[in-house]
Amino acid sequence: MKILQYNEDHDNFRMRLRRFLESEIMPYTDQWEKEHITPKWAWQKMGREGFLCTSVSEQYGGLGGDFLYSVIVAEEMTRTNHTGLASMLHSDVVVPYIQSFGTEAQKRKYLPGCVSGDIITAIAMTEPDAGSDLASMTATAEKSGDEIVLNGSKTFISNGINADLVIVAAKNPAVENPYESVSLYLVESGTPGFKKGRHLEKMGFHSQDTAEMFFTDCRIPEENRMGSDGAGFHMLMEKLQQERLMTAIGGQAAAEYMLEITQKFCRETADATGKPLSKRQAVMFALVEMATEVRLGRTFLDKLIAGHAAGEPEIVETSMAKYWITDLAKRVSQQCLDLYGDYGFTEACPIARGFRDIRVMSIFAGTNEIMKQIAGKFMGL
Amino acid sequence: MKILQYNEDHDNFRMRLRRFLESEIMPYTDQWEKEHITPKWAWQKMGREGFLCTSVSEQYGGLGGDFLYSVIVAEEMTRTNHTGLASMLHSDVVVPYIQSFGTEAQKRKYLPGCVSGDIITAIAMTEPDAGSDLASMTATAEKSGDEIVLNGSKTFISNGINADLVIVAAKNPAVENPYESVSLYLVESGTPGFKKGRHLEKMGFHSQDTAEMFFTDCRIPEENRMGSDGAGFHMLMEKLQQERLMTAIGGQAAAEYMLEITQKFCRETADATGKPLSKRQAVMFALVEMATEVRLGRTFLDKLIAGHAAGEPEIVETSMAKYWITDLAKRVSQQCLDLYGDYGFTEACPIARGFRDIRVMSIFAGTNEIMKQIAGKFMGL
Amino acid sequence: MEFELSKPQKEIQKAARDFAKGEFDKEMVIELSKGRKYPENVLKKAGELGFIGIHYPASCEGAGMGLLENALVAEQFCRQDSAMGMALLFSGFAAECIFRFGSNELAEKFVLPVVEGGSLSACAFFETGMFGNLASVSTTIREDNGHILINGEKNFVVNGMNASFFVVLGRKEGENGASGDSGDVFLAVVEGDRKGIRLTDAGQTLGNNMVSFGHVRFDNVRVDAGNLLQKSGSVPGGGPAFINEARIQLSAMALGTAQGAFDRALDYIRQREQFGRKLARFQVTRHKIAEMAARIEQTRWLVYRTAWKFDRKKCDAAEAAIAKLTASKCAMAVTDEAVQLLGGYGYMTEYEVEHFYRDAKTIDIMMGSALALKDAIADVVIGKLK
Amino acid sequence: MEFELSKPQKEIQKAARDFAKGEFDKEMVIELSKGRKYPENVLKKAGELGFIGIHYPASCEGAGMGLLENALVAEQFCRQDSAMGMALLFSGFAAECIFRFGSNELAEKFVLPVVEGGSLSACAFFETGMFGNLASVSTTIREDNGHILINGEKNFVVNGMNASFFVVLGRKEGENGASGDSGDVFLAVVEGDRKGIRLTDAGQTLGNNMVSFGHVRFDNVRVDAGNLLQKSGSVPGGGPAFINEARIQLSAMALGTAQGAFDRALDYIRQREQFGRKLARFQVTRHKIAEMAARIEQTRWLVYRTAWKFDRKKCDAAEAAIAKLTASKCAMAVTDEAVQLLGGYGYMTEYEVEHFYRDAKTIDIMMGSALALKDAIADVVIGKLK
Repeated sequence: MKILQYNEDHDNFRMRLRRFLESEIMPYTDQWEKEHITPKWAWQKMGREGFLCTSVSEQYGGLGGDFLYSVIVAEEMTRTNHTGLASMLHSDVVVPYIQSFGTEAQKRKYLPGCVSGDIITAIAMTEPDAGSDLASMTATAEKSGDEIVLNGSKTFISNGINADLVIVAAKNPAVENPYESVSLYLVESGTPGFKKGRHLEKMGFHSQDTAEMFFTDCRIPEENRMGSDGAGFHMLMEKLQQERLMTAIGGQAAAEYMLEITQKFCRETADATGKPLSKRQAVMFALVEMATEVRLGRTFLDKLIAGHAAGEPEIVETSMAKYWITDLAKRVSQQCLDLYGDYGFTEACPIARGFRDIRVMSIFAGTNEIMKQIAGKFMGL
Repeated sequence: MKILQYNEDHDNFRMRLRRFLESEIMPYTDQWEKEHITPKWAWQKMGREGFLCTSVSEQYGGLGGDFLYSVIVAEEMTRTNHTGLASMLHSDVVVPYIQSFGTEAQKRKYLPGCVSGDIITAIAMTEPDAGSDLASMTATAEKSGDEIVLNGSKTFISNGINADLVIVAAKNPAVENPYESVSLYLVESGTPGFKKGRHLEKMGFHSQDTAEMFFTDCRIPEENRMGSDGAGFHMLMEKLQQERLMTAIGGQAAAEYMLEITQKFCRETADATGKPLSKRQAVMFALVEMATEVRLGRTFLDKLIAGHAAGEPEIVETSMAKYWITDLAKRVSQQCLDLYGDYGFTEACPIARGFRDIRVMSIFAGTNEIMKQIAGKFMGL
Repeated sequence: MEFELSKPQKEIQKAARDFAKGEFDKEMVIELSKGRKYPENVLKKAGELGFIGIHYPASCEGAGMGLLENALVAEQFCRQDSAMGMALLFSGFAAECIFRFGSNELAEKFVLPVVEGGSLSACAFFETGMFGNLASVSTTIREDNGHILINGEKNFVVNGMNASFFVVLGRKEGENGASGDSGDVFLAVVEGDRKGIRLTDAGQTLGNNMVSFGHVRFDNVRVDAGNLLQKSGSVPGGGPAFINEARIQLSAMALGTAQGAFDRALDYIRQREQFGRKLARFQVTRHKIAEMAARIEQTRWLVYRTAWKFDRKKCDAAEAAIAKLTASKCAMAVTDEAVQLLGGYGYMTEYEVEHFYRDAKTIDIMMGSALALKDAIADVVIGKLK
Repeated sequence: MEFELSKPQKEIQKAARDFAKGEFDKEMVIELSKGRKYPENVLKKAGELGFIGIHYPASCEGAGMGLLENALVAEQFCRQDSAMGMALLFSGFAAECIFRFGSNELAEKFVLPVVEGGSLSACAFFETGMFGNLASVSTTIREDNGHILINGEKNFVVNGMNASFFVVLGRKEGENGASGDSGDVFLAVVEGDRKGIRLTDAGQTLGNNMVSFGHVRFDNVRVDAGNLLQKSGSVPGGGPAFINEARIQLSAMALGTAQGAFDRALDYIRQREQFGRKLARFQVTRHKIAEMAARIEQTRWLVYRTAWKFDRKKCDAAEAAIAKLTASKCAMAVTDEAVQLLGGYGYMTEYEVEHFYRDAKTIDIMMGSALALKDAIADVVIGKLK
């Protein structure tokens, strides 16, 4: 039995995307990894072909596709073994804020560019002294006439250098309760007082630009606020669900991809006696054990995806999936490298990049410890 | 979303069974555990109420229920925290051989008694020097006139003492190929030359009778053979699928049951400061981690059950489920005991029995290592 | 540095091994365990040969050696049989408190019979709800006219049903009750035959089947004031000193239990054939053996070193807890794998490893399961925070 | 038994720690790693101060100490920085083969420059398809008129691109080719500047970023017949003796890498606040620290003991493999958890632990990943079967 019902349109879309990525994107990814950034033309190409923001409705230039299109893009992007063209972040994490909470004017202004790839988006939540603890954020947004004045700094902002449009979370200092003081604002790149900081160097995600952001008396029109004043925390909480689910989907796809190529390697590589590695009992068992856990993750995830697509969000199980699957993907990256033996020393081994890239998934979108805390809380423990 | 579609009849059946077990069975289980056997009247009571062999068709006195009835009985039996009334073995492992391979005469002769609980069944495959390696079996069945003469010994036979009817696997010594030499025979208790050996003492499964069996020039009519001559190995292979799936179902139900009562214990037990154990972060995380893996197992298993019920057996995933879920249940038994602390020293702690009982599930129905070997083989490794 | 046992230590090791091989009859172990009977005859012999209390001072007729030597005996006994080894080693459990913290008179009176193998002692520390946190003890010790009065209830007391004396952890009350701080926590020796003691059998145990577990109630139990141990305060790293000693002893028992299960599994896979080949020829079986061997090797030198440090009074609560955590997890993993390697036989009583597995779990829980141990380790390693 | 480092050993430990603290500049490490540059200046200083080849004989200007002392240096260097520590310790990797199995002349000629910190050596053992099984070597060594000729290709040779000499594992051919049995396997020293050597950069590495990895082809490379090491046969337990030595060295590097990541994680959780509390106050954080500490403690005494046994020529292949297995798994677990504890910072280059994690994985793979190690352990532990 199949839990997810992909139809023919989905399948065609997937094949078209896969061919596009193979011919237009994958030839460049090694270079982007070295350059530590992905050029804007790649985003635009993705957009022109209709692979960005598939869920944006047709009136704003999107496909108006269901959630399975997002899943397909996330899965196929994983197979490019690079992270720079962070379409999942853009299409399924950041832009949905505009779709859900934006005014009609904001939607008209920004969504078509998001779909076409001319506007790359980012979301600025995390601050240097507040990781998963959003309530302790210190960036401020104060009203001054018709404008909002932003002050503060953000860090670990993915797409931080490329971003043309940033959703910034900031607090109204006049409101004490942290859960009622945060609002979200749309800030365009180039706005005076908004400076992009260092391009941060990191273990992996090399083709992806992660940066600090600084706001110093940065003035934006009040109409750039999304949703009602002080509703930011709740908006974040609502959208974090999908972000976590997308992270689980990315982790699952990565685990499947790494296992697939490692299994191929073990089948096709013979040891000195001419026997394929996969016929060694210990290698076979390692592959079976990984495959088992990968399939467990997939089944659990598919059920969650089906529920999410049907509008039945599951906080406990989404938290569980995020932590368990990203940890699984990490274990798979470690164990696959073992099977490569000496081949695993260099980046020529495709798992080497996976090993570096996957490690952050247990940390971002709320650390896996936070996931367990949330699950425990909602289980009534 | 729900993967399995239980209807109202299923739910009513489950509730009726649960009440029956609570009032008629559970008051006696501690005693049976001490006596190391379960009395035949308990089997008969189960049978009279329609809880044995739910899949046997109505013409032989059964319910003619679908596979979900078997799942329900397996799950509810687990909640009795004893193993003596091994209805799963009887109803869903042994009797199905008669249902699938028995002649009409055999069915008429035995099935009604199996359903009513007057006939308790067992299957004798394993031999002292051949555990999971069925091909190396040495018990023989030789034709002598209209009769078959059985010789050899079997061990680890569950229901071995109580059994009224035993399916015995034996080889025709004239056929060399082990895969073509095995046939299955129905042997009634009391047949001359058939002796039940020692009631084996073991770590757990105390209310369950496990025994050796000896066949010395044991003569049975040839019509007691099931299926065609030499087809035994293939019959075993076919039916082992369901046995393994049932084992996974039992393991899953046990893991869920142990976690449920441990979670209750941790919620309701306060430490010296008055704080419930479940509010300790390390306890909470341990419960969340177990709950996550238990739900992963459940989802994977439900999908397999749905496929099995729909006649889509999945050899690879059944093997995976059998090994992963029984190992999970074992880990859960170990970790739950940790949370009980000193309470876990004695059998008054319900997890103590679970800890002893669950340990054999990674071994029987094919060890978990055999499961990985099968999965690897069918994955083409 | 001399990373090796000394010659006398190796001799003790060998003597313990020989004794265990000679005296621990497999059938006897199974029979006694089934009946929940203490192996009194074996204890008597072990006492006569000096194996009981090898680390007790000469003044109590002990051998005056260290905890390391006791660990060697524990390892070899439990290697031969985990249930028998535990029973013998628990015979004087907590008697250490008396000679370490009590007067010489007290030590002679109580410890001597233990060394001779004729008397069992019991460690009555734990109470409902304590969950490893000894500071939360609620049993009280009150001075009363040259005597002391004990009130409270202890649970799951090892040897609880047949101990000749208890070492009781309690909170000493002054005239205005207890102050509640940890300086109040004391130990007292209570003779098993005193009035006001009520024993309730804790019932059939999961493992450690020759030893009784009892719930022990003390209702105004009056003992001599001299029975209060005066030096029973804290040690660096927190917790009464005996907890560290007991954890190290348990780690040695766990080590031996692991080794014993490993020995049997190795024998089995070298003999047994499946699919026409010795089990020992399958790579996955070989790797299991390799992992078990590696785990035991890691544990052995850690346990020895921790006992050695304890003997030099340099072992803190974190080190003792690390030894217990490491060794009990090793015992669980190795006995579990041994059961698996033996397959159906692993589950059968007569093949022994099944009770090694249950005994390993008992050790794993005793004197703090993993959670309590990690709390103890972190307290020392992280230390005070600003 | 004296389960403790001696005073001189503690002094070496401290000197190594002080040197590393003083010389391993964090920014320099990041810069050199980014550019894949060897830390030549630091090597020179380390050589001058006697840290390179502390276990080499005095005849090669080494300090004449044991592998244990070398392990202490490795641990402290890698603790301060895993990438720098590995680079320095690999400087003379396999030079051990020369003084252990070669002539004095050979040792003086090749090992001396290594000790002085001016020359890198390379261990050219592994070939495509070998997967840890050295017996399957296909490179040939042929005698030819007072010279020997080397033919074959070695992969992922550490220091491959900038070694002044290679220690090459090959199969010695007689007139009728090689017999194929393990007695044929020999080592030869090949100067890096010989004709017929072709180097190919293996490219950017996952970890160990200051060290080059090269594929090295030998096409009829002719060296002096004296460059053949005559005593390079097998040791008890199988495999060339250097494999054991290298595995123990790697286990010490792994231990230091784990300790270094642990130090940083402990600092971080003691400083950093989340949800209004220090991270160090959360029980789960505390337990992670406890587990890391326990793991390191287990590993440390096993590594020391194994090195100590090696120095007494009593270490077999299983023990060396157990040390490597234990220590590299410890390093993986601890560095992984350190990354997690630091959260987003753990992923950032400037917070260092990210490269400890990558370096740990490199150690984990090097000289046999877990599968090869378990094969080696099982071979000894299970032994011959009937």
